[in-house]
Amino acid sequence: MSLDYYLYLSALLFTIGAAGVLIRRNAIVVFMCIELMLNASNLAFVTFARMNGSIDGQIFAFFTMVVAACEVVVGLAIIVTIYRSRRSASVDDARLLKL
Amino acid sequence: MNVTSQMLVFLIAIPLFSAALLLLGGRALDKVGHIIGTLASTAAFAVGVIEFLAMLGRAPENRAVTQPLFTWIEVGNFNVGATLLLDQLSVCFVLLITGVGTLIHIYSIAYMSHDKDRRRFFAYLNFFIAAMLLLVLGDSYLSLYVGWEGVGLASYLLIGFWNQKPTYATAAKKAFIANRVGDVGLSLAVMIAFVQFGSVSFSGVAEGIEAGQTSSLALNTLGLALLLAAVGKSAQFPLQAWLGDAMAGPTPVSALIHAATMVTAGVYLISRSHFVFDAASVAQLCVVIVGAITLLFGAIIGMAKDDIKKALAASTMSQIGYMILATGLGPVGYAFAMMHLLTHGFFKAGMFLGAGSVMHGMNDEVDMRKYGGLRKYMPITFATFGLGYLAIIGVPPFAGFYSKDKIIEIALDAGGAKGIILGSITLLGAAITAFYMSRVMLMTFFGAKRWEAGAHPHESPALMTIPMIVLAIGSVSAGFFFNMGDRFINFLSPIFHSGESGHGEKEHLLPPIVVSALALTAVAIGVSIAIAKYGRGKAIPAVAPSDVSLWTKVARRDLLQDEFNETLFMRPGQELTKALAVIDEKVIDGAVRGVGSITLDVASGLRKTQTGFVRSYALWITVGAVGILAAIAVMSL
Amino acid sequence: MNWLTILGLLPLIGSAAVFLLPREKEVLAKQLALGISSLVAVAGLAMATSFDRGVSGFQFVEKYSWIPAFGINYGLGVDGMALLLILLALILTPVVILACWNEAEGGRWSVKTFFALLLILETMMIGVFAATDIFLFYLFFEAMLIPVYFLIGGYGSGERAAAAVKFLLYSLFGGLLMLASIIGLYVVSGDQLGAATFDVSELQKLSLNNQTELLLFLGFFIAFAIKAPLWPFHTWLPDAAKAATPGTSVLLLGVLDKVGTYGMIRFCLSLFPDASKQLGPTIIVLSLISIFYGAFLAIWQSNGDIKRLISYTSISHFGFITLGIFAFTAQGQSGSILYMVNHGFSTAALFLIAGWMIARRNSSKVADFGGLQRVTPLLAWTFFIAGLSSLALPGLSSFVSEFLVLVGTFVRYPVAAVIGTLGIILAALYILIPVQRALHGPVLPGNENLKDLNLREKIAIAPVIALIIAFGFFPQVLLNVINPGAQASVAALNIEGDK
Amino acid sequence: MPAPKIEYAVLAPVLILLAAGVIAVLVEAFVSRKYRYVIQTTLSFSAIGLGILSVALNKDVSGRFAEGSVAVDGVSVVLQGTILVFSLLGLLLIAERGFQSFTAQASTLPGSADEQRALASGLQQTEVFPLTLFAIGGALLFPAANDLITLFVALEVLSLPLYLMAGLSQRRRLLSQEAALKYFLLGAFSSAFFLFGSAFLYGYAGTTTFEGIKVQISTAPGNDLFLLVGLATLTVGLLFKVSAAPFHSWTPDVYQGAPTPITAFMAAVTKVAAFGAFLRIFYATIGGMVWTWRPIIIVVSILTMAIGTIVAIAQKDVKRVLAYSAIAHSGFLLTGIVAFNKSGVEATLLYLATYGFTTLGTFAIVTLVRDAGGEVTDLNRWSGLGKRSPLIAGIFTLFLLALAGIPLTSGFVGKFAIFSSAYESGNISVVIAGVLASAIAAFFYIRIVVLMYFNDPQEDGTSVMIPSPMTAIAIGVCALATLILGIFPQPVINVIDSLAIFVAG
Repeated sequence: MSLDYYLYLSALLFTIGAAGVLIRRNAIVVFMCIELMLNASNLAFVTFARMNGSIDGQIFAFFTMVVAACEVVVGLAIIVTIYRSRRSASVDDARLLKL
Repeated sequence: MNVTSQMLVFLIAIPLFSAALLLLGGRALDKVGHIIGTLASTAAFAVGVIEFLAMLGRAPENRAVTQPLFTWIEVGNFNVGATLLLDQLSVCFVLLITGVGTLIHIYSIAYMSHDKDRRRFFAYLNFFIAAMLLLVLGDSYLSLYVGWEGVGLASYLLIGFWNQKPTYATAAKKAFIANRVGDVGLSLAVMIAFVQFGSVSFSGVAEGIEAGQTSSLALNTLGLALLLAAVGKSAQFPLQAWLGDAMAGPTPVSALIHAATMVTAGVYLISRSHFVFDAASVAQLCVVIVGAITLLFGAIIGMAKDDIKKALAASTMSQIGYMILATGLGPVGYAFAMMHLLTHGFFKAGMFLGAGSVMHGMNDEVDMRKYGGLRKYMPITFATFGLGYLAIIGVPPFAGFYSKDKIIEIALDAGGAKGIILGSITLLGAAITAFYMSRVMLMTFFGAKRWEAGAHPHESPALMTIPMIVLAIGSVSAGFFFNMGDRFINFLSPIFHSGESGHGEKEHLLPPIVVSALALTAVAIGVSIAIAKYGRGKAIPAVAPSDVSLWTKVARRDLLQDEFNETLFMRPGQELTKALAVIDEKVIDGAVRGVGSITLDVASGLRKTQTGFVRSYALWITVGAVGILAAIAVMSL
Repeated sequence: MNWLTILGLLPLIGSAAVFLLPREKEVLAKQLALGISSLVAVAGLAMATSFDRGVSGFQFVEKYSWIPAFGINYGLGVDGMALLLILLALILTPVVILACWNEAEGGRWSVKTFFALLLILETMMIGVFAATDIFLFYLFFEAMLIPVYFLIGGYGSGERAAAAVKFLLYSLFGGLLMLASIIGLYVVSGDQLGAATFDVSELQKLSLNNQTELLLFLGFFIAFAIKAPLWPFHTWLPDAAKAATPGTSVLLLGVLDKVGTYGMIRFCLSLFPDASKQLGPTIIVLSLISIFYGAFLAIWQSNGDIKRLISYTSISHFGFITLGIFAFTAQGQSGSILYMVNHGFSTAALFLIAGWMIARRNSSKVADFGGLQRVTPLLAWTFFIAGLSSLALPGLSSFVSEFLVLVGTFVRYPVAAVIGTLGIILAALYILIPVQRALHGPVLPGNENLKDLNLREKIAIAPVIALIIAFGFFPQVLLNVINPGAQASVAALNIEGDK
Repeated sequence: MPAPKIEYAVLAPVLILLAAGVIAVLVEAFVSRKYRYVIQTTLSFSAIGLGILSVALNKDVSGRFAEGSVAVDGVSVVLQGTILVFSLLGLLLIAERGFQSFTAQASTLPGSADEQRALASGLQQTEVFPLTLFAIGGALLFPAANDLITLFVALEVLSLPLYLMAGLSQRRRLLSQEAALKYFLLGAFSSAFFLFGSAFLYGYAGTTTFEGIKVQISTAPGNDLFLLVGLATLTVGLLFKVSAAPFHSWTPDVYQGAPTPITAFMAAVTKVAAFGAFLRIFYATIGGMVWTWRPIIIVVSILTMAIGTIVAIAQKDVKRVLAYSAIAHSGFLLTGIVAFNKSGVEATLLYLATYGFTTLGTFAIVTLVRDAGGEVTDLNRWSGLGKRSPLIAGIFTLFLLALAGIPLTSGFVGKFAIFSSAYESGNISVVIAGVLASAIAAFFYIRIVVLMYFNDPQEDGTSVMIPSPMTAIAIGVCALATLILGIFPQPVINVIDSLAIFVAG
């Protein structure tokens, strides 16, 4: 089981996440898909750390988790305000700004 | 050898200054305008006479006199000085222009007395005199060109003098445009001269030709260009359509410009460039052909015209055809052309003034069918017109006989088939001239009165008859005076070196006496036909009969010259203009506006991609990402 | 003593002064503007007297470094051609101010702004002809558009805003193409001459490979072909001339369009000799098309609008100028430069008089005028003389230049010269037809009581008519100034077979 | 393992700003509402003042600090200086008291009773200041980052506050919240790409430091799959931040929705920071791969210029027009990246400086044109502004001419520099596209000038506010800068030339 399979998995996770962002309508689910893409990169980082034998990758993974956490804070705050003013968290309702 | 004199510039300056004075003077000069104009013309005539006498005083070889004024244009080695040249050829013209001009000025005082714009008329006449003098006194083709177009402008102003009538304004415009077509030829000639000989002055070009610097092709093109110019100005075939309509101008104008001076400018140009035509045989042949065609063309139209002025105009066209024909017959022809030009100047101007006084009497009626039996009511006009008539048809003692006869003679001597054809054309022309001139005489002065109601012809005042009388005397004596001992030929020989070829010993197709006899028989035939048709109480219908031969109908419409010009140039021109206007609007401007509207459409199209859906933006980002991935993959292969 | 900067600054200060006047003091503003522009004209003539005629290089040269990083310096200098064009501008501006005394009424802004804009335009005109630094030239080339844009858009008539925008965008597009070429020059001069420079005389030393030279030449040439409207790029001119006040059209056609042809000589010929020679024949064809195209459309306009007619005649005249430039002969070059000056006066006269006719009859359709010769003889006469100078009647100034251009072209391209000479027949048509429609014929109803020229108008038009006639007989006065420069620029092209 | 050596003096600017941010949060929490505004403003202005001072001190520093994670060299000094100056001007707009740009209480429901109560109380929540300070801190760190980790962290520190600030507008809160949502989702989405890219770059180079990657590229130029994927996805993240063509869709909506001072801040500061990072990554790190990424950047640049200029013609809203003009200017800036030579770096820095001042100025003026219901951004209602208040209209025309690149304005100097650097590098296609784009751009800029000067004002209550001192200073400084940089750019060019060298070549 060479380490490349982990990379294929990470790439797969990334594309699933991206597809989720495009397809799903609910803001929370879209946001979760973005988190999935971030974790895919985490997996890639850890695999590369193992391949290169250096721990930089793992350090980077920590940072991504911290950043992901901050993003959750900010993201959910925005989604909640949208939900409270519109009573729906659907991404498609937000189309006042167009053309 | 060149003798300089300070007087030449006054020839031009006096009339020019007086024209400016009269024009700028405004209403204040109305009462005295005509006198200033006439004085200016007489002063110019006086200067001309003084110069002429001074010239006679000098030995033949240094008779030419020049007066350099200032360098006009000087760029690189294109150097044109504004210098004036008076030699034997130009002195004839100067005297003709100022002499006949002064007479016509006097005539106009009376003729235009009722017109409130008389001052402006005299201003234009003086401007014309000045321009014509500049034309004949210029020492280079370019200064000739200035006079050339100046004269064109003067004729435009004078033909369109009463331009409140639209037809007269169109006639003026038509004349100017036709002259402009000719001027194209002249400017091309100047360019060819500059390129071939590096100079545009007559002497420079002459030396260049003698030195043989150029190819015959260049010389022939130069000759043809000069011919085109002459044709434009002297209303020769094919640019003759404007002369008929030019009669819209007052009669003194027709007398001065369209009989004596301007229309002969073409003959002057060809004679002045004799060194070109002598060396360019093809061009010379064309000159002869043009002369012959116009000769017949004018004569035929003359027969069909009922308007007295249009008839005289057609006859002028035909007589100038004679002169052009003569200039095309080699060195000897120039002198005879010149002589015919001078004599024609006398009798044609006289006849036009006669026609003017007839119209004056018949309150401006021009249709000869409304005249008849006027000889008793206008004796002096009848006498002077009659003498002119006798001169033009070439009755021996009168001027026309000497000059036209010589032209017929040298036409016959042109040698071989060419001589016979030309000779017969000139003889046929003489016959037709005799016919239509007699027709004019008979319809106007003889036969039953066909006046309109309220017409009571009376003799013209003295101011009009005196010039007519002087001109009549001229048309009687001029021929004899010029011909005595070939005085005129010898006077001009240094210019045209016609002396060496010795007009005497050349072998003749027919001895001179036989030629004169032939000419007289032709004239007799013409006169008798005219008398048969119009004389002895024949009833001349007041309205032109319509059941006439096709030939007469066509001749009445000026041999369809206007229709020809319109269908060939005017109408296609107008269509092209309309088409170009549409193209400019639709295609070019449309293209510019099109670019604008396309960008706007693309803009609103692209604007719609901004749907407002977050997911579509995300889609754009993914598409972009995939695009870049693919690009990098491709780039790195 | 840097004449040019002072000459340039005077109108600018003047325009500021005029602008600061209170809004309702209109007459004072006009008088002030007239005073300043006449003062500048006198100063210009004084400068001209101390111009040395024999030398072909730049005189009154000033050079101060401005942005050394880009090698840009504030370089001014005039040779014969530039001096005459500046003098043309200096003479025309007071004439325009005097002639358009009450033309600024219908504008969106106050009258004083109109005259302030005119004075700013005068500074730009001086600047654009005096600049020897290409960047400075480009600066004035673009900045010149703004006052004209506001003059047309604010004070014109008809759909003036659209015409103003079309004019601005067309010239701006041309300017940007030129910017691309300037950048190219800047970079190439950086490589070849060590320090990147914009000085015209320095840049002449560049040796460019054929392909880049062609590209750079096209950038400059198209910009100038738009400015001096050559055939395909001309559609903005009739609209702008129709919409603008006659005074603005005089400056637009009389001086601003000359920047195009001036640029062709100053920059296209001197910086890109090989490309000019290579494209010479094509440009000759374009000029001939311009001559005939402009003439035919002018004839067509004789049953349309008189201002559009005059602008089409100018397109035809510009065809002659470019024909002269790209014939590469001494006569052609001097002829085209002289033509620029003469055309300035003849178009100025035509436009001013047309403006007065329109002001009197307040309609600009040629058909509405009729029989003016009877009603207003002086107006009719000045229009007639201006028309004659436009159809190049010998004895008037335009004939000398047109003839020199044709002779110059004949030396190198005889066929083109013959075709060009045919143009003078059309010239006669497009002047005499409107003259007949407007001046001759019976007096149309509505024209009976038109007033003739008043004193102000006479004073305005008299110098222009006088100059037209004077330069007809004594063109050598101008040619002495033009010849050294023209001959030098043709010699620089070192083409064989030059007369 | 010795303790990591942190050179505090060199990192002072970033640290000052972030510390000020923290203090601002504390102030926000503890100080009573009445004094909060005064303290926050003084705190922020003094923080930026100190920041500028410390950057000036770093003038001749050039090296890698904080264990190689931050590179402070001439380029970063210039960038940080420009960022701080623009943040100062942006803050002037944000701190504007004359008219309320920000909602009293962000958490209240739009149109609800307690929203009215919060507004009535007149007391303004001032959490916008800490957010701004954090954003500035992130912006300062982003171009100076020398390590993938610091780069990612700086990106997030810069972007997250902006997502929130976009939602704080007082008028039309729904639009503002929608803008925040869009900006957040798309921002997070693109930073995911960015992260994925840096992961693969790390995988290829074995180290996250830029010089490590540079050495790896120069030694093993093999077209390694990891390198290619990493490069591609990293560029996507960066291009999004710079609002380049295919990734630009967020810009118009966010610029329109966000409160105008924040839009001004975003347009100027984030663009400078993003292009700073662009320069460092593309010039100093993956320079070796220039033959791979240059054609892509050329295509993107031409696409951006085209979309930016063409779509702007069809816009009806002032802020959207200026958003598309910002996109177009990103296109022009990308030509600086394409140039890939020393004059390219200088030209980009110069263009950023000139462009920043003009954009800030334009948005500042947009805040002034208001009616009873807040800002008027519909173009048709701007007609006749020239008559209503000639001074403001005059300055706005000056800014528009600068954006269009008319000579004698700073825009022209920037454009001239960047186009000549692109020409020098032989990429003439980009220059031609740039020239054509500016021709089209000229059209819609002049359309606004025509609207202001050649139409009559409609009587619909639109009026131009008399700006309070703060906005007046901001507009004045921007206008002056636009003119001076246009007429006498020489001193600024000298400064940039001397500093425009990356650390270790």
